[in-house]
Amino acid sequence: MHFESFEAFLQMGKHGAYVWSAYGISFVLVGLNVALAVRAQRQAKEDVKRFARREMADANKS
Amino acid sequence: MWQTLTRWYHQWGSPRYFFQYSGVLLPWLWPLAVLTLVVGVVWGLAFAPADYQQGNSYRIIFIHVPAASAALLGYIAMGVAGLVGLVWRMKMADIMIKAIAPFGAVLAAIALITGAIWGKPTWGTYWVWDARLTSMLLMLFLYLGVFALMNAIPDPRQAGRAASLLSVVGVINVVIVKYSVEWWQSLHQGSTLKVVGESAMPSEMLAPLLISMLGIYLFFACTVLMRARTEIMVRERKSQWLREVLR
Amino acid sequence: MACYTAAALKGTLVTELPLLETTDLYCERDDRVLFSALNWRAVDGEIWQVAGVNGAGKTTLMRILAGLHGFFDGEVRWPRWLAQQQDPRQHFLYLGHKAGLRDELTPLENIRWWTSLHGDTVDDAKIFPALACLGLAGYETVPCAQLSAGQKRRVALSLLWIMNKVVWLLDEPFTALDADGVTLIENRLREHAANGGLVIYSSHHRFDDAVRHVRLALGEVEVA
Amino acid sequence: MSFRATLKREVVLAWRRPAEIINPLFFFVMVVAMFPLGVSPKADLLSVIAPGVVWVAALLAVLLSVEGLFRNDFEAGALEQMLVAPTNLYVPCLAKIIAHWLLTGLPLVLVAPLLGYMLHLPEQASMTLFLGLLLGTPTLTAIGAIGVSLTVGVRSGGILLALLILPLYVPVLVFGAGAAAYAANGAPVEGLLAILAAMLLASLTLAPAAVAAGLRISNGG
Repeated sequence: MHFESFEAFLQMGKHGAYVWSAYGISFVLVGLNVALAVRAQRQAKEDVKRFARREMADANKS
Repeated sequence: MWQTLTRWYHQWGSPRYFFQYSGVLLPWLWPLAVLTLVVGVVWGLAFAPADYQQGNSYRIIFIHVPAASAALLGYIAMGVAGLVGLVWRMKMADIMIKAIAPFGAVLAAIALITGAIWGKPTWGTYWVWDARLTSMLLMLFLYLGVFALMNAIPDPRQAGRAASLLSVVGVINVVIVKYSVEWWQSLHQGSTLKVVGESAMPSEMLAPLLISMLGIYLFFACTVLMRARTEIMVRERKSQWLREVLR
Repeated sequence: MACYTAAALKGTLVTELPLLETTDLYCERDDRVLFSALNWRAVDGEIWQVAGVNGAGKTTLMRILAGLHGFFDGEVRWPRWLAQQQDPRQHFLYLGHKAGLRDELTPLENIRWWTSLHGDTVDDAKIFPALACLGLAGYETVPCAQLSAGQKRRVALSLLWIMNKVVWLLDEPFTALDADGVTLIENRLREHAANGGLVIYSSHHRFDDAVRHVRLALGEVEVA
Repeated sequence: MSFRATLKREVVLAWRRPAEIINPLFFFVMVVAMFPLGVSPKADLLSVIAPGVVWVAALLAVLLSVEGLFRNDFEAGALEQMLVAPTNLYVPCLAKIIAHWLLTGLPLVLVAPLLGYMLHLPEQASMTLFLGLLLGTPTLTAIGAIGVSLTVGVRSGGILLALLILPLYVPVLVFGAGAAAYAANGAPVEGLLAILAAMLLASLTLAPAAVAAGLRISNGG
């Protein structure tokens, strides 16, 4: 471990703000992106199922 | 060798095969990607030695360089997918472009933002018209261009093909843009302080960098596979095989 | 259903081959199936009408035949030219939904440009009688902006007299035409079919019982 | 054959609608005239930014004028005739690009030295500015035509076109304005003009193929 203590690790010798803000923003952006992708996937899966149900309903009706 | 390649090409070219096998692959790939990325970043942040010139601010490199190289690789991959899509009219190629573009744009934005933040302690200002930052900015614009075109065209297949052509044209230009920006920089400022020469890095810094790069590539691959599956579900939602697989 | 591929065609006499053959043609547009399993074979000397309610996909089918629209499943093949390794588009004459005239140009300039696209130089000696036959004598050098919709359609249709192409793909040829304009075009279509041409037109108007039709009814297809 | 006919047709079309030639020219002059008002009228400052200002203005003028390249043909249905024709689509596309440059790009190039003079551009640089634009504007038209072929069917084409094409204009701008700046300092510019010429040849040979593919795609192909 390069730093003596956890505080030193956070401070990173007066560069802490820059390092952590850079990583923070990157993490937020990546997280947002993955979350959107997961939501889109779930939505698409719902669509397929809904479409199948609707088709089943039409089939029984006719 | 050539048979396996063409067999692979035809297998992975069909949405159905792609969907099933990516389904098998993803549960393994996600933990591996996250693990590699975390190891690389934590190693770089906590255990790598400080830089004698810049102190600890150089640690941003462990996210800046991987993001920048992944964004570039993503764009080149889109160009290749575009070419395949146009020349052999392969369905999966358009889907891949739609899958790569979002995360590629995010990575380009990350590279830009982290580069700017890193510039503050090093050069004293957030934005310097440095060759690498400028070409990353243009890379972001190229990504946004592909995005804007895909959303502007209603029909998904036509949008996919238009994006393919734009990616191919864009890839040819990305190389020219890079060199012209490099030359432009030497015209106006002479060579600025090289932020950190990759090759000149001591091994304790290079190791975490390579691992976090691998982590970002794996992470990129996972999101691409996931988005491609989503796009397949959208396009093939009426097909029978999809219902069996999802039941 | 014999499926024609270049290899299989080696033996057969070229003239016996059909001009057009589609094998289970399927097309959908924003989630609606326009037509599916369309198996259609057309030989020379026939007139085909593509019929169907509005939005049934008539124009899309015409554009698929002309090679403009590429998003469909199934096969569209022109076996005769496939056997002779020719580009079928050399034998097409396609008139689209819109007249295709630029208003700033005169009929003469428009026609000259169209014919140049097909590579054959057509001298005025062929253009003027065609326009005269369509009742456009004297309008040859008037900018199309000053022509009525019917006259513009006639300028476009003048290609039927000027160009000699085997396959005619006409999308709604009778729109904006008056009564004698319609009969004029009907006779021309019959004449073309009589000497071995193939006419495929999309319209609600069926002018002859000898005309065969492809009816698109929101998914189902009837070929008679 | 269709090359000459398309070229002649474009010239006649432009002759019948002179606005298409004059508007980009007015736009070009007006944009350049904005800079002394916006920045400062002092000669020493203006002469430094002159090459860049003239080039950016020319670039925007070409971008705006190229937008209408296929729009009228698309709306009239004439574009379909081009797509259906058996002759290779490459040829009419090349003809349209060249005709469009002759009608809108060339006037810009002829006016540029005058505008350079207005911005106190040093004397020895105006010839390089002229040559640079002479080599650069056709490249800009060709690259712009690729973007237009993709957005011809789209309603909000203008802004979208700029978003697609401006990043691709950067190399031409960098070397063009760079050449004029070099010349202003008396440095040799042959190398830079050679690069511009190379870009011109590359874009004139490759762009029509991309434009043809783009037109087929945006017409449902």
